[in-house]
Amino acid sequence: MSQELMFYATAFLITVCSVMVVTNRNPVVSAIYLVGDLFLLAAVFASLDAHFVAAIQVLVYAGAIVVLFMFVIMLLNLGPEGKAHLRIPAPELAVLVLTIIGFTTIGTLLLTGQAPGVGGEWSPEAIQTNGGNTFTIAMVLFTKFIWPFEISSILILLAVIAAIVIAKKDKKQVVHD
Amino acid sequence: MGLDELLALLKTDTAIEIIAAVIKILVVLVVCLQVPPVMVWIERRAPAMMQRRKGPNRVGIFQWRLYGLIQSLADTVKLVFKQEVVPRGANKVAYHLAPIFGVFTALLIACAIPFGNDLMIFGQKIGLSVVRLDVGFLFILAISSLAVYTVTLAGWSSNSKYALLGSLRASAQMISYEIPLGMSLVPIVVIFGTLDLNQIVVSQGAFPWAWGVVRAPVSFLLFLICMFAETNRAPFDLAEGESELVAGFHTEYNSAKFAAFFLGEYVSMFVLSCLASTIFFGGWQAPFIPYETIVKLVGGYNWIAAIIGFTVLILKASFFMWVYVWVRWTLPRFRYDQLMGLGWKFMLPVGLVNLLVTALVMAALEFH
Amino acid sequence: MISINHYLALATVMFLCGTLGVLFRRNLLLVLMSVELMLNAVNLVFVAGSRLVNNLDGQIMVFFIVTVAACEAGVGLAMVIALYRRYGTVETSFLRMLRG
Amino acid sequence: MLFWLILFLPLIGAVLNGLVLRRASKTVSHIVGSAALVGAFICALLTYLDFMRSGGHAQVIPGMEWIDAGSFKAPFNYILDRLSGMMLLIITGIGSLIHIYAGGYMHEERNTYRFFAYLNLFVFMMLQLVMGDNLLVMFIGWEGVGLCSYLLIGYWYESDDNAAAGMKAFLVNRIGDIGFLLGIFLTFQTFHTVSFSQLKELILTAGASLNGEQIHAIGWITLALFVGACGKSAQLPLYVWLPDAMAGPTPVSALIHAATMVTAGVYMMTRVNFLFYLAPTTQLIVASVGAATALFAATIALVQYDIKKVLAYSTVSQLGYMVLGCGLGAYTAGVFHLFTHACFKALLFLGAGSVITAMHHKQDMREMGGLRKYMPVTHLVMLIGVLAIIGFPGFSGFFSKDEILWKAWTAGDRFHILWGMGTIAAVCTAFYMVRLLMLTFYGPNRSDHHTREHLHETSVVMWGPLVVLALLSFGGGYLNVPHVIPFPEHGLFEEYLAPVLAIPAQAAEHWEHLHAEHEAGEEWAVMAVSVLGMLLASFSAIFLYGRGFSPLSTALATRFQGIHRTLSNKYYVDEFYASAVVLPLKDMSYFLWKIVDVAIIDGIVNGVSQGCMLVSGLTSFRMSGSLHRHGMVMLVGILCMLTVLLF
Repeated sequence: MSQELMFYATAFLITVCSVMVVTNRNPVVSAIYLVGDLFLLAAVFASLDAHFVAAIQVLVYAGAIVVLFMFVIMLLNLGPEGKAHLRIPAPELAVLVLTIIGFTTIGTLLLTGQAPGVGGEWSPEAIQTNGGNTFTIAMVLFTKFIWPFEISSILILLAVIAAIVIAKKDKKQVVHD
Repeated sequence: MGLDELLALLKTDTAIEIIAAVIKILVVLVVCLQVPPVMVWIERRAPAMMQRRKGPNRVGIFQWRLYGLIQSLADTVKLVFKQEVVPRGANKVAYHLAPIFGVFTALLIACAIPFGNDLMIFGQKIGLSVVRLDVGFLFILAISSLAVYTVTLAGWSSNSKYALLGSLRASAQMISYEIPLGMSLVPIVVIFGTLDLNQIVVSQGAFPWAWGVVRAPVSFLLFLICMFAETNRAPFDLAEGESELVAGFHTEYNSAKFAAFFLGEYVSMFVLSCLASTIFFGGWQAPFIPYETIVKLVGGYNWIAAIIGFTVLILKASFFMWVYVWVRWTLPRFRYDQLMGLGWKFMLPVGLVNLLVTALVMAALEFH
Repeated sequence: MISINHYLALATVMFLCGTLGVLFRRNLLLVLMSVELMLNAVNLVFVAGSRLVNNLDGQIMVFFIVTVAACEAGVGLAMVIALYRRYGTVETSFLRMLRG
Repeated sequence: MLFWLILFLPLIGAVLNGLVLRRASKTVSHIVGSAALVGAFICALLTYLDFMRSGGHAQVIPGMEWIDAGSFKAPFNYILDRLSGMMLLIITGIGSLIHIYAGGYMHEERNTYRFFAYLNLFVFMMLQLVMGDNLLVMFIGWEGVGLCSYLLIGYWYESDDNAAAGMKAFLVNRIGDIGFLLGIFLTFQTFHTVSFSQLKELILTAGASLNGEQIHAIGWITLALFVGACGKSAQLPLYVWLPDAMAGPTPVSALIHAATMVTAGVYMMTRVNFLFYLAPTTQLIVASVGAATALFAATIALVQYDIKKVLAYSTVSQLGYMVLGCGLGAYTAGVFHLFTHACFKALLFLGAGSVITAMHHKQDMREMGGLRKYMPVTHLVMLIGVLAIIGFPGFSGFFSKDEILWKAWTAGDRFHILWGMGTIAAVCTAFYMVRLLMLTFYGPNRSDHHTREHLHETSVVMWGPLVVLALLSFGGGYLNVPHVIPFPEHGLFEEYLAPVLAIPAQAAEHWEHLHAEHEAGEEWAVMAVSVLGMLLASFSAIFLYGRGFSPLSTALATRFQGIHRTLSNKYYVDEFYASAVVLPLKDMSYFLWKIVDVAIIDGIVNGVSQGCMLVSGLTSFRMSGSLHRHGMVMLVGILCMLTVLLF
């Protein structure tokens, strides 16, 4: 019971935060809500027995990515968003369509139920006996997913280089042409 | 409901769990909140001692001066009763959120630090940390990465140039030093093979030659440097370089919120000191006397052994707190590019090499 | 026990919020943040799915998604900075170089 | 463990020298380079003794998995048998001596870390080549030594000529490598394995069950492998790179282009001798090419003036002997000559190197003469080397060369011509080697005043290794004494190498003559012919050049001007290749570049893109450039797809 209460409370807060992220005019406040969103999501992950992913979620998303966003916002010293200069085609229609799709999906999802933990190799108990969530994830990651893992390390290296190259100040470049 | 029923209810597992949790939270909270006043006092008396002067020693209760210990109380009272001034153009939410966030993250980390071995009370096993996580290590890294927001939010929301510059500096510094911090801790995970902090303490044992500092000395040095950088303490206190930025990110803060920053800073210093003791110096293990021996010595009373362990941990952490103060009054401040260079060009490569060497050694040991 | 579908519903909400953000926000940084929101919705689906079928592959996918998201954020923000340097704005209304 | 040390000590030396000790002094790089090799030699010696004590049976040492694709397996396995064991000792032993010597030779260089790094790397690669248990690992070594050879030939890369010589060696070797690769492919296609030990077992146990198709394939395999051997061992059409390779430092010439790398072809053919035994036609080609090369190179060497060029052509000629031996099926003789040649040719090259050092890097023999007085030790060891190479009775070359000639004589009537060519080549060898000795060490000194003042014996670092090599050059021959000569032990080497050689049953008849009994008198006669020819040539050389250039020698050169010029210009082979191969290739490349690549391929690519631009230009007015509109359109697209997928 308490677990369900916790989930619905968290879900409600996540919904509120998500809405605030996209509707708030001020980028910094949006970022703060995004942090809240990610933090709460980590809690949801933990409730799904995914402790490692939850930790990673906070560590990387909240601790690094959003900090980077904040940092850039502060660096560019961005104020609240100005008035629209561009007409977006048929916004009402898009919102309508998306909302209809959303409600249909959510409705269908909520009406049908699917209990967690059917069959499968790694039930929470199996993971516990195998040496814990982190251990088991590491085991799977470094055996079955070793190549994707290595490739992702190359991806990160590339991203680092790309970020440096792109953001580096080009002395020859004319500012504000 | 009669008294008997109430007692029976108290003896159920859930009740014991809840009561234990409340006690643990209280202990951690009380200890952590006692740190800043003492530290404020030490930080004024210690340099006075080093510089052969007296330091604050006047404030006392009637004739008991207590070496000026009451000075902290007086300062707190002053700060709390000051008028609150919120700068114009400040973002209210972020402005009020920032100091709270600082205290919040510091206390959250404190939750994961084990201050004693598992206790058996009424047939129930209770881990002596507020939350017993099997990913405690990751939890600490994750939460400590959130500490940046305090600085960032405070600097940005104050609507002041000095604060913004200070917070830019501080956030870049904290992001940069988080990487070597993580790098310095990974070898520990490799060596002890667990992310559970209490497990790490247990496997270090009571004898100093098996402690983390002996097994991973490079890690310890890196961690020590990162400790200073992460808490924005001297010699890495560029974020509040008073000669350049007035007071950095908390320039525009005063009264109770300023006190909250103080609180957050000292608590996080304390928590990191506890962490250093836990990871590198055997945590609650008393040197040379194994836990089992202590339990035997006190006649099998687990809880007395736990209190001894707790005291040992506090003593070890106090040593690091002293190091903080000591370093602050010994080393000059870094220049900003030097700081970044140290982080990226020295600490990170050293951390990586350290990790590699540790992994190789562990592999070799396992091989044999 | 909470039905897995409720988690999926939550993910749907987050994903729709993200989509709307991408479609209607004019600040490039917010567009990127909305993308992060969408990615997180996907993460939630993966973790929930992983719990549903008791298979860890989903959680590992999250691990990879987080990696990719970090790369995306790094490169994306670098581009935002470069754009700001060149055009002095990060509002998409002003960035219309692809106009035919 | 010791075995891995042999392999990896040179690599460690190379890494240390090349990457770590780049700022170290010459002495340090010399010591590191030599220590790696001496260490490897000691390990090799211990391994070898252990191996022989346990009976000397071939063993495969498993290393690391490498390629494992379906039925194709090529692990890093290493083979230790009598052949590779011997090569191990030659490479590390002579390699150590040359490394020590090189320290003295390279003394005037500014820094030598690069030199010793390459040299150590070369030894590592050479060990890969000889120890590899399958053709692919051998190929790695094969290419590796080629690379090191290229790097070392062009060591003084500031000069264009040296760089060009390196390039030439590399390119000519490529032709051979294609042959080798084709051989590998064909081997795998035919036998589904490239491992030597498996191949040998397969061929020997298959017995008569090899069908005609397979025998046919073996013919092609051996031919392809022989093309590879031609490239590496500098045989007739592909020998042109070796004389030019003398541009490298002399220790390199001694180690790579005389003692070890160039014998790789011979080694490889011996390694797969069971295949070659099954292909008599290939064997005939091999023998003919070998004999022709021996004679051809020997005649060119007659008139060269550059001391290293003479030795280079001599090397080509001696390699011809080895190949001839292999072609005759007398692999023992070929490998034995490889061994003795490694000793005395390394000795001769190093001796020449000493002379060149003393002469301040002048290599022209017309400026030398009378060096005996100044460099007595060098003179003595060079004398031993010359006696060994010309086959003076009692010295090592006599035994090994004679064995090959005798096998040629007994191979059958149609092989008598090969014997004739070999004998004439031996006579030529005697002439030009004695000529070299005379022009360098005897007669009046023809150098200029400045050079003469500084003539002196080299340091012990340089002549020490020479003395060791001289002992080997003298004594090495007694390992394989022919049966007719009264001596306590006969044919030790033949006995030693017997387990490596395996004539498959179905080819036994064809090779019967190898073990046939012959009259002692016949063998004495064959021996006498070559010894007499050798003595005659030596004395005429002494007569012509003993006191510098005698008038008669000049007169002969003028009288037979046409021949002399042809020989001096090396039969115009380089010029022929330039006009027949290089120029057409250049023209074709130009055609491919300008017409095929620029006009056709680029034209198509650019045309497509221009077409796209043209077409998109027609529609691009609909592009608003708005991110949101793009997003919206994308969303609509996704929704359409979802609809299709769902219903």
